[in-house]
Amino acid sequence: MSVAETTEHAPGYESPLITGEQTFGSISRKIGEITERKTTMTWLLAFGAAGSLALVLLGSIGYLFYEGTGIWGLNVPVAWGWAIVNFVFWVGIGHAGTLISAVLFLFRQRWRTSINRFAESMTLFAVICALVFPGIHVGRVWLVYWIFPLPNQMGMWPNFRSPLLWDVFAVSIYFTCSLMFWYVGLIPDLATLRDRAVTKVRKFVLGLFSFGWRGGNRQWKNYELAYLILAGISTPLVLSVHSVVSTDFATSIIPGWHTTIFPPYFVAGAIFSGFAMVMTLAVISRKLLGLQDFITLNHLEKMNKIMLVTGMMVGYAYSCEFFIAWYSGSIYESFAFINRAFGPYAWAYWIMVTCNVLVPQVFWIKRWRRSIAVMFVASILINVGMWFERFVIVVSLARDFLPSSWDYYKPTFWDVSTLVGSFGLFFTLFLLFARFVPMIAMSEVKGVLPEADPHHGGKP
Amino acid sequence: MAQFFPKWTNYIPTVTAIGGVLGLIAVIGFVWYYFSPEYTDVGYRPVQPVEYSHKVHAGDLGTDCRYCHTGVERQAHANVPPTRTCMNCHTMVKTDSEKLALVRNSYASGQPIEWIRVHNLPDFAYFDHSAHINAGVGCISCHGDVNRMEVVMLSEPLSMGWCLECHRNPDENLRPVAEVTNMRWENPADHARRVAGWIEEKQIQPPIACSGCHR
Amino acid sequence: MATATKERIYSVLAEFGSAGELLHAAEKVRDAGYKKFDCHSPFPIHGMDRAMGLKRSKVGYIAGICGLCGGAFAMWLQGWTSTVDYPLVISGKPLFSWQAYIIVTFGLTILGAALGAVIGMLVLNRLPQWFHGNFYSESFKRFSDDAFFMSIEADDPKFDVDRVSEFLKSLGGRTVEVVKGA
Amino acid sequence: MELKDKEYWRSLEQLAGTDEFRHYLEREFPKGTVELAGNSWSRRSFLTTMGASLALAGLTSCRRPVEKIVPYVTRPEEIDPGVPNYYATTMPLGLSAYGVIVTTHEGRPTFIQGNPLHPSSKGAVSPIVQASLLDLYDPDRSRSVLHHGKETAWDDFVAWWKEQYDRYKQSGGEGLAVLSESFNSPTLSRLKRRFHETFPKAQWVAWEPVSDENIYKGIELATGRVLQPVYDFSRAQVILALDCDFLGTESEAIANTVGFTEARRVRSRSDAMNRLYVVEPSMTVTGMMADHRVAVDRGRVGSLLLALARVVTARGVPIEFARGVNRPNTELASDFVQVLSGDLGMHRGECLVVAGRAQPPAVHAMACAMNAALGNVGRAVTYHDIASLVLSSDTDLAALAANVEKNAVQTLIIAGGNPVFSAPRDMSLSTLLEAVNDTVHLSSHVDETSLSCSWHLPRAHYLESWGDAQSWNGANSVVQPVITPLMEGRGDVELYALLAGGEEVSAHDAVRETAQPLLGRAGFESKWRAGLHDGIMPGSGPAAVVPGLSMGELDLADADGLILSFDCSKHFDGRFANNGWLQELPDPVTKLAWGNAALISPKLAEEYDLENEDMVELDIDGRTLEIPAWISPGQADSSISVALGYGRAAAGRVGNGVGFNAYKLRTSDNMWFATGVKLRKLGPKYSLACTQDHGSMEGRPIVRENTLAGYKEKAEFYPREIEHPPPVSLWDEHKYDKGYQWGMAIDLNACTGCNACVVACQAENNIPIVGKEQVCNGREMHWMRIDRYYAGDIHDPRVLVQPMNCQHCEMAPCEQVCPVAATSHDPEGLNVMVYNRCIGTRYCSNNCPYKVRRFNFFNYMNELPELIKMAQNPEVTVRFRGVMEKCTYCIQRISLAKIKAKNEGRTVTDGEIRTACQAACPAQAIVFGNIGDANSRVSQLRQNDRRYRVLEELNTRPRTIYLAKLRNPNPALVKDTDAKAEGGHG
Repeated sequence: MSVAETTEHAPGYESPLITGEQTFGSISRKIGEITERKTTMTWLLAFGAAGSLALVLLGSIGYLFYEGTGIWGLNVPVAWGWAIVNFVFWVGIGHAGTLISAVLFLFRQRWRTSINRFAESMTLFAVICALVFPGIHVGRVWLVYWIFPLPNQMGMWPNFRSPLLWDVFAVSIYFTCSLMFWYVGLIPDLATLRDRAVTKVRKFVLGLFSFGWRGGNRQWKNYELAYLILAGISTPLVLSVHSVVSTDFATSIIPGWHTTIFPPYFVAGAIFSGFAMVMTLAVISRKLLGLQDFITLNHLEKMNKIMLVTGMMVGYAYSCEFFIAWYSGSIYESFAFINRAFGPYAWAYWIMVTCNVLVPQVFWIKRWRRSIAVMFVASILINVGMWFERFVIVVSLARDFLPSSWDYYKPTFWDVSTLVGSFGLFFTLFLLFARFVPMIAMSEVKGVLPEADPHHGGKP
Repeated sequence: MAQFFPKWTNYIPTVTAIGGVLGLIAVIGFVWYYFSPEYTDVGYRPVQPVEYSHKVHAGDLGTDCRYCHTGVERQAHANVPPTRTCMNCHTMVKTDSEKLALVRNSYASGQPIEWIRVHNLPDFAYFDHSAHINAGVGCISCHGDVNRMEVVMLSEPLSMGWCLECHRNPDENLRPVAEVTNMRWENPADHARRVAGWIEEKQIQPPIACSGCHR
Repeated sequence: MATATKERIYSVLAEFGSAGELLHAAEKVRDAGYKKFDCHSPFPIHGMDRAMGLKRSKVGYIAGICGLCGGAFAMWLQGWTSTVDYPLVISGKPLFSWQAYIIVTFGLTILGAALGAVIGMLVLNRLPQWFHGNFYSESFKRFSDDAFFMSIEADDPKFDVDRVSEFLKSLGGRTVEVVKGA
Repeated sequence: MELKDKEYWRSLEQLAGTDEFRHYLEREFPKGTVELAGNSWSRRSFLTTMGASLALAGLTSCRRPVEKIVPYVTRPEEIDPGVPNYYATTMPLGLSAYGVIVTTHEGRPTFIQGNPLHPSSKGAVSPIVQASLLDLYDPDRSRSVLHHGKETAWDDFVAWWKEQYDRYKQSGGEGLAVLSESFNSPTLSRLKRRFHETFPKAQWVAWEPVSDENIYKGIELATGRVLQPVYDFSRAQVILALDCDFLGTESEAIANTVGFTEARRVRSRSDAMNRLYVVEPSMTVTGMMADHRVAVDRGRVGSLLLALARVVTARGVPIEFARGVNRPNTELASDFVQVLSGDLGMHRGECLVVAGRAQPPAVHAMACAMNAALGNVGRAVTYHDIASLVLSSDTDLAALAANVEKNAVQTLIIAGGNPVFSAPRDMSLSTLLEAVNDTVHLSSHVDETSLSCSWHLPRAHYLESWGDAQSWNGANSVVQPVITPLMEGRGDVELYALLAGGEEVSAHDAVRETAQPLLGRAGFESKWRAGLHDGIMPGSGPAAVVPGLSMGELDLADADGLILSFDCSKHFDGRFANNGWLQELPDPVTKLAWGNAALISPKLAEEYDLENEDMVELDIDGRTLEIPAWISPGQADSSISVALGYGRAAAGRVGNGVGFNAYKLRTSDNMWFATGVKLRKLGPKYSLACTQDHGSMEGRPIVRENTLAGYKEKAEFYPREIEHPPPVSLWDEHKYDKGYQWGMAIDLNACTGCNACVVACQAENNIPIVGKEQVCNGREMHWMRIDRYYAGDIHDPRVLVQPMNCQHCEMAPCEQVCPVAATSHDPEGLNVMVYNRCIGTRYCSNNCPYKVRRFNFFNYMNELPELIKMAQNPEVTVRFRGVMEKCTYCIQRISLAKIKAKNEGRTVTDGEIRTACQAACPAQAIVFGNIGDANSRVSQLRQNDRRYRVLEELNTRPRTIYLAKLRNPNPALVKDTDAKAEGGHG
């Protein structure tokens, strides 16, 4: 850490991707040990906390199934509430992972190697949290399988024109692909752990999951291409997923929803919030697990830059919405946006603007960009802001065309417990991952060491 | 680590792959057959409180369905006959038959006989007998060869898909209205031509849209 | 290591000092006309394919075909269900609203391609393959840590334990080991 | 013998005999009482999840649960299972009688519509008439005779009464008193006469908390005779309503609405239209229809009328009293008075002045004189001498109370009514009853009065009992039961006969006996049967009389200060408080459901710094009431209004503790309004269930209107429709050109916002009652709602109402977003909602621009007691939890009509299908039919140049079109803001 903290470098000079004089061996050791050493107290405590929150989610869902969606604050006109807000929020979080692992991979951004593993994992867990909501928010959960095109005695098929159906496909496919991407990347590292393993159990389990990987170049050849392809198709996928999610709103006719800017704006927002979440986790775990040499300040700084950019994209989208609302000349649209900023939900709107547009501006300043404290706080604020963005959008329902049907949406205890619970689920999964799976893609990091280059004259 | 897994483990992937595919097919087939109303419902033949034989009455004696199930051509429901109807004959015939004890009691006491429903549509599906009868759909199309049944049995799945089949192309199930209760009716050679005629004349267009059956 | 009786030889394994050395060794082995040999390294080594004289991977074709199948299936399913099997008037729109079907089609294309790529990779790599001769070697396991191995397998037509061992030594293998096992 | 061939009423009795039914009754009658539907989660069971397992039955491949078919033993020929029967009967309410036609399924009454042959209903219903159906199935109705709270049998009471009867016969009825409701029934008055013959010394008092006593007193004051006024609004071009909600809460509102809208209906630009002037303390249904409205508190209406009379007289139409009363000329709304007097003068013989029941007799006398002077008597108003009228009398009640006080009453029989709850508080009745040895109370519920009486007798519902009633013009109609009493109840006729004759008499015979002389011996049987069939007896009522005026002394005390006025609520005097349909029905003006409030004007609110839902204390010399305030634009600034009939303590599970009891402030000297009210703001807020939070249209062209004059110039309406590009679709639109194409047209010019359609829809379509908490959460289930918007100056607003139900858009936004195609279009242009396909994503509701879809957030139907489930319409699926629902254009009626037509080898004729809302509507504002047929009424209305589609610019192509509203203001009074009113909206 000390090294990185002080590293100042002339423009154009690419500072070392990882610090601390690492060798191939030291990498396998440092990363491997994390999963091998004895379970720490901190981990147990954290896991206990997260786990009990996850149980809160379970309880809330149980009660929901028993009573019906009425336990939430929903009403007509606001027939969608926090469930959908949380869904969109979590899906958004997921995006950073795929972006880092796929898009940056294609752009040959080699610094990604240090963070892509747990960014990907975070994607998986976020998407799992997201997938919970479309499932439970429907009125008759026991029939939710009807949205899949299964032959049945009714002779009925789903309606493929429905954005909600697109969601189901897009998100579940996104999950499957991310899972495969993640696992494929994991195979060589599992092999490494396997080969370090001493106990029989570890030998068996790791052996089993590493598929008997031998790191032969004949395998690497197919492996690399497959990985490249996955990266290649994940890129349009990740861009499409949140675009599709945005169509839930964009294809409707509700003022404030019916907006063509949504797809790009949602994707930008997703990456924005995703990076914020990665940042939060990275800052914590590099400290707790002593990964400062692998996740260096340079990595964090690069992520902060991306947050700054995406944050401003989102800000641009907000202002653009207003302009279009006015320019469209539609009284409903203009009312909807004035209502957002000054109506009953103005408080939510201004929280959103502050957190998403103003907060990231601190990253203009290099010192703050490289300050752990600043970026940690900022990342959390940004996540709050992005949650509120979705909230603001969903509750535009409260005031649409006919004033006679206007109403106000108030969350209930169960809305809150479900949201909190979903965080519990997320962190539970993340802690399990941090305990048992190599946090950093060892084979990839080795690949970016100078010694990895066959033409590197370097010492053995 | 030396060799940890024995050699045969290398066959596991192949085996599981093949097994998985076959298993999947098996499961689909299983659900397809066993979970379908054809399997779960068709053949439902509950024991009725009174040992009434449609075979004897409708088949051998050739009683017209509408003698007991009145009103089918006028109304949605086909009436289950009141005890009175049984007694119309059984005050004269088989007046002391054991089987008829319950019927006589019911008639005397005024306590209705509790028949067990065989042909049952869910509450959200509205079937109208009169519409079908007047279009010329024979009883047999939905109720099967009742005239051969000692105990009434569900002979068709009565599932939505099944209804739709006929609503989409009813031709085979159409006949002259006079013949609807005829259990031995065979479609004549010129069936197709006559069907065309009826469809034209009676404007038979079975609804496919939801509103046809759901209210 | 070679201890127990009636063991069979699986391969000859040579460790090299660095990615570079392994690369050069590979070229030699290739030129020597060996077919069944492989280079094991903790990470893919740039240029190794040419060095070993390997052809391009076929994973791409598999993925492509699977992707196309996925897409075609999706479009067919959506079209057939909503125009042929049960046409329903929805919002007064055409029965075959292909614009609306694009998204699912795209999704299944991606899914097909992804599955194709992964399964293709596994099949071509004969994975999972939990048992392999090289695993008899104690030192071999370091390939996943920081070691670079060259292995020439016993069922190579030109295989001969001594000649191969010699040859690998001559290529600069730090240690050369004959891998035996039951 | 009628009873004989109506055997089949017993079908339900059979059911009532089964154990399940008993069990239900037990289970449904815990002493601890909670709101039926709604928030009592404790009573919700696992049935929902059971529903799940049933829904999955196909999957779990288990056999379906065994179902029993229970046929009749001997099927009565009237009954075809599943085929509804229709019976004509009559609903008596106070002095009114509403002829109705009751739909029954297997003997269960399920729907009520007006009897077109009946002069008081003319084929339409009011919310109360429609909702009275639910009372029949009210599980809280008392189920047995109680003596000192202990269950006994009718026989015990009869035995007891026989003793009393003999005793009092000796004494000539000394110490015997009857307190009955007022009624207009030949049989009842015959029995009453008989009672007096038997007990000459006995006292019989008729009293109602909400009565038209003032009207009759006023007419007596003017003419010296007690006469029944009958209005024919269709013959009045200019109408002045003085604190008279003749379209809403006044008696005979149905007939009034029919007549009024007839004279207001505008078919083409050449049509004329009546003009309505309204003077009232608080906004009412009538006030919302007004062309000119002045908010004047109840105490000053008289002096305004006086001022008017003076001007009219001055203009050469001498009005008897105008000089008579010696009072200063008031300056109240002088320009209004000037213009109005001119208008009345110009329409002599075709105008009408009506005053409300809350106005003192003097005002009615003046109105009567005015009508006489303006030559309206015999035209728009006729007077009839109704023999069998038994009027309510406050003075008699006071006398009775006095007698009780000096222990002159040993036995008091309270035949109906709930005086302990509703009697003026200065004669604390509950304590008085203690003093009486024996008190008998006949009542449908064990209510406040029953609790302080020694005997309680269960009273039969009018659908369960024989009786008769005369409509306001004397036409005689029979109340015939359509079902045997579900509880132990007996009708008034039985009781009266018992009282008068000392023995039990079949009500049916008693009624026939009355009818004999009326119909005449000759061919009685056929006339009687015809009468039963038509719901109205052959031979009309007494001819109109033209009374001479003999003005008595009028005293007009002009009130001042803050005035509290009592209004009759949608529960009438509170007797319908346990009716869930009515409780959940939003007030036509305030849109408040489940409770009442103290209505105040925006100005008053400012003065006392009050907001909606602030608790306030009303204090009338010592008597206080704490009640939440509600700001109601159009309220007179000096006036506070509170609806009577709320805050019941013993109404039943639905009505208990709903709202606040205004009777607490009512004393015999201020029956309808109290002066010198002290208003005090209290700390806390109280949450009221309002179904419409926002009253402004925000300048959007939702309800569009124009003045008649403006319309005659040019067919354009305000707010102007939004400019939008031509509505072109990106795809080839679906063609709806074959077969029936259903559509609806709603004439906003006719609609009064009376809510009859809302209740009718609820009855027809098994719409659940969700309770206050759910309504507060914005989850009311009404498929049809009536939107109410204010326009113009908030201190003198115009009010616009708009029935809003599913618009059946041809390009319905709701459909494309449903992932499971649970809502789609059928070839006849209906936007169909398939409950069983719905998985409840609620996306359709979000995407509905009209927000007419309703979601079952809980399993509301399982909440209902089995008894109430009997009211359900078997032709409509009962919806379960997690399912979306909405208006279907009464698809069940459409399907049945289509099948019927097809079976008869014809096509459905125009008007053959009437939706429930259409059937109920007294204004005939709703027309439904086949827009594919160019000659159908609805098609023609779609050609009308007043037609427009709501939110047309969205290109959803609604099948429901609206006809713009027209007002007919007097040019002399038009403010610029009114006519070109865009700016005014919002």
